[in-house]
Amino acid sequence: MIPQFLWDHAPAMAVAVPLLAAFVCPLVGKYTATGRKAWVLLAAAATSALALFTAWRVYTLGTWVYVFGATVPALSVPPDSGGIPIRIIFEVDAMSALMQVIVAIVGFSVILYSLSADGKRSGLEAYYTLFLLLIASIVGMVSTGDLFNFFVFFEISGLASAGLIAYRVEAGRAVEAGLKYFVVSTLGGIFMLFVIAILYGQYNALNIAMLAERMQFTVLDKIALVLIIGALATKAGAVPMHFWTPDAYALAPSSVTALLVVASQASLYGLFRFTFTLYHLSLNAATVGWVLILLGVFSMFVGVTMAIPQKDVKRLMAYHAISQTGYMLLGVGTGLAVLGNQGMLDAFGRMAIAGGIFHIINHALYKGLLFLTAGAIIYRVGTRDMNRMGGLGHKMKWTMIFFMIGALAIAGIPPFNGFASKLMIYESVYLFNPVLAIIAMVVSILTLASFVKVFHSIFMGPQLPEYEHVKEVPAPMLLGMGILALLVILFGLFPQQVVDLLITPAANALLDQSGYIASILGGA
Amino acid sequence: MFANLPYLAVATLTVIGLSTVLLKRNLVKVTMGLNILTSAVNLLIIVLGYREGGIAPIYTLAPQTYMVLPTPQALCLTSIVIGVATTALLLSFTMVIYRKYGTVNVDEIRELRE
Amino acid sequence: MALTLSTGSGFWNPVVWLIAIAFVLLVVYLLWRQGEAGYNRGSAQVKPFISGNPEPAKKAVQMPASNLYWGFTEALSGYYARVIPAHTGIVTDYLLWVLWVTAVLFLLVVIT
Amino acid sequence: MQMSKIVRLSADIMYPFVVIFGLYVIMHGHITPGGGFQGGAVVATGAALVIVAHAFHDVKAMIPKILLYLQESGGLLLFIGAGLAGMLLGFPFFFNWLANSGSLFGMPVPIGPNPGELNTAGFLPLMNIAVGIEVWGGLTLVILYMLSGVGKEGY
Repeated sequence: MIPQFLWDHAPAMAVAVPLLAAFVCPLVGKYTATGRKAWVLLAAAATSALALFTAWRVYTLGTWVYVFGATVPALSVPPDSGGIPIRIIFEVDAMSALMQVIVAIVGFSVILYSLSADGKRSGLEAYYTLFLLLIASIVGMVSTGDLFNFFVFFEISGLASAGLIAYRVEAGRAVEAGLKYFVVSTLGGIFMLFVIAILYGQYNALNIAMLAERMQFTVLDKIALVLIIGALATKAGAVPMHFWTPDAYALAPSSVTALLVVASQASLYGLFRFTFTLYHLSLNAATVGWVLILLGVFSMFVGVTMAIPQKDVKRLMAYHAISQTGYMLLGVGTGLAVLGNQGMLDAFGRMAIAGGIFHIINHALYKGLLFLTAGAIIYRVGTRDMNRMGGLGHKMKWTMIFFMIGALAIAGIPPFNGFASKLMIYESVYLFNPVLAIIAMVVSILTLASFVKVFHSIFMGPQLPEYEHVKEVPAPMLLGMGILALLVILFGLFPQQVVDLLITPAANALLDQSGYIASILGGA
Repeated sequence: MFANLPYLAVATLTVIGLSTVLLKRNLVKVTMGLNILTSAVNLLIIVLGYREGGIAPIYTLAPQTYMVLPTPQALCLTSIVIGVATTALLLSFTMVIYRKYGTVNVDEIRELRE
Repeated sequence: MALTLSTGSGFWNPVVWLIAIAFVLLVVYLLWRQGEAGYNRGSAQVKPFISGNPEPAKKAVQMPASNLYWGFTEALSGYYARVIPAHTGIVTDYLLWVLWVTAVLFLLVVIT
Repeated sequence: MQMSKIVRLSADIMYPFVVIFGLYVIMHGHITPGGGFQGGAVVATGAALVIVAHAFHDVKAMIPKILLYLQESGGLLLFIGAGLAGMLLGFPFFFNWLANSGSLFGMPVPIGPNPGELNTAGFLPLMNIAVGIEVWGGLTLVILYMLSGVGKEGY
């Protein structure tokens, strides 16, 4: 009975389970702290299992449509509705499935890490509620096929992230970071609502597939596109709308930061989903593609150059997160710029998109790993200031190894996973425009340089007297980092398998607008 | 002329909201500006679903079937609920910041920069 | 070959690369073994030798993070003098930037 | 500092009416304008009214915080649970499994002009009640938390 049940309802369960667990969490936590830990871990494991199951089924059997509140889950267009899809519809295609894999992996390891790292602090009832709410909203954002539903999950993720960022008040600074994040995020939400109003007013539909089929690309649609790019690129942290990123990433608890990276990438997913699926050929592909490329180049360059003079370890890493987001925008933007030109698309466009998407999953893995190692260091040392650190490699050997893996991966050093995806981006973008590829390579070198600085100032040097009694972090934290580190290495060693298994279907799903529409509306 | 009046109201509210957000230096007023912006969008959504001469979309005791669209109203309700949560969170942040920093002036809330 | 990542115009095989690295390391090890074993743990050889001067305190040897890449930031000081002050930390400036970018996109996408 | 006696007394008298009106809005959410959120907000306004009329420190002890927590979690659990129950019966998430079943809220909607039948609409009233309970607890807690840091000086 249970397998059949899962077989029918996994996409909805992947959102419902963390929601249910989140609301039970305060009740459980009121009575036993151990019970709460077990409950949260169970919920995270169940969510990850459901998301992975959904992704597996989507990769083997194709796009999965799930209709809420209908008599049959697959009934997207009821016979009495006149050919219009009604109700909230989840549409999980290969691209969404890839994002679900990311959420499943990072969410589980981050929860594992957080239970140990934050376990002894006060006020944890609402903390894990928000944590699970954030996971639920990310899963919802990546699997929904409905514009308004996307907006609702977008706002839930904003609320939950802001609450989590500000959770440790830290003399008001964390609250300041949360406030800045949330004001910007609210403006993004208002933009999204404007978009919904514009599109609903014109096409009488909220379903993405329905809108895509009816899309005319009038002036109003162009305004909607601009607002979508503005809102979602802001949430993804593209320069010059990135200012909230270093504040929020630096002041949030480290486990939260690792999840915030995934939340930003869910916004990036939304950006790609709307440009490719909602607008597709109807938009002026070259212009919008170049807009994404320019945002990407600015993000890469400003992100990495701002990272170099930073003194706060997490702020530095946050700037690198901006810089890496630039690679994804560059790769996918190149693919978008040649959309409609079949020859160029086949020559390098598909590869650029695949590289950009591959970079999303790689980035989630190694950036999550890096933020977790930074959290481990802060957990033992008690400061984020790199000027006051030094010689920690003597005592924290495992953390140092994990940090090295993450740092080499982000700098694109073989044989780690960052190299594989960056190579795909370099080679395909070089065919499009050599200057862009050269900028990308220079940024990669600067990334390596700044991580050498971090590595040297934290781990190298003589053992400092004040850190005489520093110990290695507890085992669950190491396990959480270990899962991510293992995947970083595996993805680096077997890139072609990963690309064949996960990335190419996702890139094809992104390009295949008619397939997306057909799976909702039936027929082509 | 009168048919376009609601859209003019939306535009006016948007401009008022944006200028409040950008020009006022008080955090509470910035929050209010964001609220005005949300109201502008809500009004836009409601206006889009309005049909002249239509009645409330409740079939009970309905004298006619020419009704305004119910979907925009449902969207608007959801967005109002989200707006309430947003405002509550922003105001709580403002309170904590005032307690820690002793100011609600956005120009002085800049411990985090560079 | 299954382990080769084909990137359209090139390819990349991490396993072959690792084997090559392992081979180089093996050569290095063989060369290293040719040397003389003159190192004694626990003797005065372990102590730092600074031309006979006394060893400074550990804190004095540690190079703090902000001193690294001083030359780089100094060389690009013209760039940094513009970019760093742009990160004002004022929340309305953040919103203003978002609106600026939206306005520029509006010009690019809608008008043209 | 205290409000005048008139304000305090009229707030006390108004309170039950505000609560009853809120509960009415919650209960009739599926046939009249309004619903769980609106009704819950109205009820929470009642609590705010009493707190504003009396000094916060005087009423603080009378507010059952545990109950509000339970309401907050319980309401959401009821909401999700109602959605999940449809799933256990073999339908998709949020399927309206109570509609036209003949049991609680399960009467078919009468056709033609009628004064509005309360016992209809399947699990939509359940959803409204769940949201109402949750918003009642949640918004009251929000008010309490915002006031909890208020010092004697009044800011």
